[in-house]
Amino acid sequence: MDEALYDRLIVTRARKPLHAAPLANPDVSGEGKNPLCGDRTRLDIRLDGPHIAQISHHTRGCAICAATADLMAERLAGCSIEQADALSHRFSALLRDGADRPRTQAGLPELGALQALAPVRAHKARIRCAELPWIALKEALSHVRN
Amino acid sequence: MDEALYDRLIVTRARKPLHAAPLANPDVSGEGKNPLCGDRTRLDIRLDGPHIAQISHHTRGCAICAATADLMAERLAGCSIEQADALSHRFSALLRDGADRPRTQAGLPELGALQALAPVRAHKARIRCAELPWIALKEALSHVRN
Amino acid sequence: MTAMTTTPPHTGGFDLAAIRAQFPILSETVHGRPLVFLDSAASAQKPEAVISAMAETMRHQYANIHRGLHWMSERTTEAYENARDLIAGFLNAPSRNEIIFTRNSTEAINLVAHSFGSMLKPGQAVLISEMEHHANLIPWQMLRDRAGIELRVAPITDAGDIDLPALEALLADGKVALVAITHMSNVLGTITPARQIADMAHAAGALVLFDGSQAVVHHRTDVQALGADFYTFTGHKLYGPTGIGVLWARQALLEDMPPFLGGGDMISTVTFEKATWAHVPHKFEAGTPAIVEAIGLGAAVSWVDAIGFEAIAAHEQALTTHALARLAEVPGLVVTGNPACRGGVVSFTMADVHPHDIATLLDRNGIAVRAGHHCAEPLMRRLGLSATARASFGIYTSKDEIDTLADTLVRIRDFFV
Amino acid sequence: MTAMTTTPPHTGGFDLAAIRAQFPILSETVHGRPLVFLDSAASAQKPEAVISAMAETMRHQYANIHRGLHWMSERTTEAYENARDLIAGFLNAPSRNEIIFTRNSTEAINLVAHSFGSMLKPGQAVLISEMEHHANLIPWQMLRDRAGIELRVAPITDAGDIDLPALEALLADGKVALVAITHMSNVLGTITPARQIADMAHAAGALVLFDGSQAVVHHRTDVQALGADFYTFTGHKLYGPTGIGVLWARQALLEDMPPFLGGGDMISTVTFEKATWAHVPHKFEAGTPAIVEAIGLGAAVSWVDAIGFEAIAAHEQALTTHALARLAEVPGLVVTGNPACRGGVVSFTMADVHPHDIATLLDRNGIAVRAGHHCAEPLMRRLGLSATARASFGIYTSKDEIDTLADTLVRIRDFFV
Ligand SMILES: Cc1ncc(COP(=O)(O)O)c(C=O)c1O
Ligand SMILES: Cc1ncc(COP(=O)(O)O)c(C=O)c1O
Repeated sequence: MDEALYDRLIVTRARKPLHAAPLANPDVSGEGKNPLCGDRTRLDIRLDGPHIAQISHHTRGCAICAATADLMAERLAGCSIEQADALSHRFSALLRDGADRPRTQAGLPELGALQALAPVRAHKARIRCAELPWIALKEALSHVRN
Repeated sequence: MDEALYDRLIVTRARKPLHAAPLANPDVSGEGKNPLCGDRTRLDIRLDGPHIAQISHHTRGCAICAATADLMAERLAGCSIEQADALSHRFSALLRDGADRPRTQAGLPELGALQALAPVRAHKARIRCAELPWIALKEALSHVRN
Repeated sequence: MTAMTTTPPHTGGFDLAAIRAQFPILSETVHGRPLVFLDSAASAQKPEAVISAMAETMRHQYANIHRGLHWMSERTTEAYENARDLIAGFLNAPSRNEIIFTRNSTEAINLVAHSFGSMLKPGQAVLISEMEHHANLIPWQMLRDRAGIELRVAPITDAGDIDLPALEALLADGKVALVAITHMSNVLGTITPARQIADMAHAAGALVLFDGSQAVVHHRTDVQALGADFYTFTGHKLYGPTGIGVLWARQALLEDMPPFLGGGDMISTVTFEKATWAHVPHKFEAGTPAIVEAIGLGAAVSWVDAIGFEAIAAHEQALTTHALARLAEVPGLVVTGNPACRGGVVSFTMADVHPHDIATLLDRNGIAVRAGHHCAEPLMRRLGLSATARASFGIYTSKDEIDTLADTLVRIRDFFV
Repeated sequence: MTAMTTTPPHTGGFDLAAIRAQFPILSETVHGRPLVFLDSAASAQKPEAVISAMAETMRHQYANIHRGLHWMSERTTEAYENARDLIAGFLNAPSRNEIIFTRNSTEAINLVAHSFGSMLKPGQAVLISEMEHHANLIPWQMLRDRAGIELRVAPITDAGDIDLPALEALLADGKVALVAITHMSNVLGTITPARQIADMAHAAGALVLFDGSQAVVHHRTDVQALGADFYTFTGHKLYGPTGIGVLWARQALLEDMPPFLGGGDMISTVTFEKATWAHVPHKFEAGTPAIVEAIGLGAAVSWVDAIGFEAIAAHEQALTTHALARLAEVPGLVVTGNPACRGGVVSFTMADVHPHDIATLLDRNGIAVRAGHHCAEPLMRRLGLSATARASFGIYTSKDEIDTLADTLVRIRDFFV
């Protein structure tokens, strides 16, 4: 089909997520909902000091949303909260500003496999699908600070 | 100027009406108002049995309205109430249907000088100006019947 | 798209190629593919007759209406009021005075909810159904909260029809003042038995409003034969402009109802203390109306009437039958609902592919469908779904386009599974 | 009209002939004479840029907005939301979220009267002026009758200006919650001292709404510099389409206000029991908006901005000065009002000729003016008049046209006296 938008990785991770196993006793959790389509992602995080030790998601949504959640969980495991924030900004820049604006990337950590979502940029209405897990993340991390 | 619409007769009668002298002790009266422009005509009628003996109008309005009121008063003096009704229909036909539709004219009395208003037909928004005195007439005659 | 323009006419007198040629947008390409526009239920495309009626009005004969004594104003007033006549004819309304121009169906329903609604009292109820568009739900919720009336909801069957015995039961206590029901569901395609509903409502002392937004597009509408008291539709779904809709209501009702919006053109006389209202329809048309859009809507109904609803309904029925057959062949695809009578709207889900992904992947192939809750969240909940994909058909839709849809859905499914 | 197209530009950079050439309707004839359109205050003519922005949208890139995941819908959404950006820029609004699309100015004011008005309580007051258009009077009368608030009316001076000391006195008891005043009178041409009025209102704890229907056409509008809380205007007077208007309001106010119309696109989540609202501006835009008209209005403000308000204001000021001088020479003619600051609108009466006769006879000569109460009956009563004739000027009006008007008025007068 359309390799440009639906990378094989996206389809695979949406169908068979690797980081969706329930996490017992999470330290913090967060949820993202898109009332327009009913999609939702729930994130559970176990912390190790200022680091994300373990992270799992439960997503009911489209392939873009589900794959993002899974790749995000993968990328964030072991990151510091600061790094997670930075990745969130970088991912947002990938979708909103165009990936290659050097100004938005300087000093930010690598997105890695999350780069597969870059083509979503061309589909404005789908950007929020890829952002939903990050909204859940933001909510979860807000609990850490308080 | 525009002879087609503003016959010299219309302008003259609007400026110097011949039937606008106040009538003492009228038997019936009627009023027509156009809220859109504030124009109004008041009619006073003295009856002689089923006939209109004397009729006068007080008009604050445009030339079309004022001249119609004056020419109407002139034409109606001496008419029976039935004839007045018939003239009203005929005048309405002149403005609304086109003057020369024989069907609307059969058996109706002659309009006489009121024919000068025929060109108003082409100016839809002005038709109500020429109708205002007839609305006052209708109200006045409704009092006769009750 | 050349393949399509050589498709032979479906029915006697219905020349699809000639009709398609009147829609400039149908020659566009999307992502390098010919546009296959299967989203007419959201908003239809416009024929050149409508586009140029609007453009030519603005180019050659335009001024504000009603209050002008000059030629341009008188001619524009005539054109605007002529549109009212055309729409009265289109709905078989007893009087032209019963046609109120609004922005869309939504505003038409809100007008009724505000104006007629202001005459309702606590203890009275409005009855809607489970399959309403938000446009025929939220205004009644807002009225409920404003006026303390009750809002009742008639259930639907699993097939997607109004549950008529249940509806009748909800009417039984005589408290329902108004039944407000869609004449065709924008999700299920269900064409509701309007006459039967009207008879039930009237027998219970209620008035009835039909939301005709979807229905007027697909078959001839006769508000008298339907026994309607209120009927609403929206121009942009009827091949007409945006920014224009219609409320029809029986004249006696309109005369009893207070005005909704205040302003110029809807008054008779005004002082600072008090205003008196103009006659209907003007009482309900405050301010400068959507003049050019009303003229465009007049052109749209003339254009539709010239093709004729017999031909349109036959064409769309054939398309829908074909679509249901072809979609049944797509592995994992489930059509939403199976109503007794269906217009040219088919919603569906696919086991392993989210509706959003379906819509995006179809779009990559030039095919436009909707995905989401279709402004009918409570219906989605009733169906146990959070979203569907929806293909909808119009006068210009071809069998080839439906084949393209079905073939592409098979490929999408293969890609995902 | 050939004479006119050779008129040299008035001011540096303002090429009148080039501007007129962009309005197809200005080449029309009426009763065999070239059209002289002096009725722009009722509704302006449309430049080709606006007409073709609308037609080309419908021909090449159209679908319903916001809810679509397909290309046509995404592009149309962008175009619609881009129009919001353009209008935010046009008004110098702090945020694009503060721009609400309505049908016209009338609906914008009604929206405020319903939504903001629902938060007022008996004991509070709304203050308008004696020179308001019915659009900024009736909605407040209706609110008064609905909510039991008080409606106060600030007087005008004999010259036709707002009586500021009287206005201040009416604010003194602190009961006024909202001052709703026109930014430019459609009858007298008065441009009101909006900033001063805003300061007075705020000092007395009141908010302020300006009806900018006439004002936005003639000079640059900066809602922040004006100190406005609400500002409304209407597309069709700004060389834009019918069916589209704008409410601007400060975001914090919009967020506090309940929605006005209910339906699709203005909700966040919906159950049968309850709906929650979308963020502004969407909370106030229920149903399918006037999509093509918003795009057309965007084209209109871009077009106006490209010419520039400096040039427009200079041109119109010159025209108005010229008109006042030429009309002063017509025997028996009296210009209505003599305000301190006047936009391109001149009302007048003639001793022996009724305004309706003036308008009809001008029309026979191809000249379009308005006659009547101009939807300002209480103002007419204040002026002791029942009607006036009104000539109004736009970007495309020429001095020659004003000369034609004055010359024809002299002939009309001769004919009547
Ligand atoms: C000062 C003023 N306010 C409000 C309006 C109403 O505008 P609209 O009819 O477009 O709503 C007008 C024009 O008619 C006007 O001149
Ligand atoms: C059944 C139904 N009712 C109402 C509406 C609302 O129409 P509009 O958005 O034009 O007001 C729609 C379309 O969106 C619809 O499908």
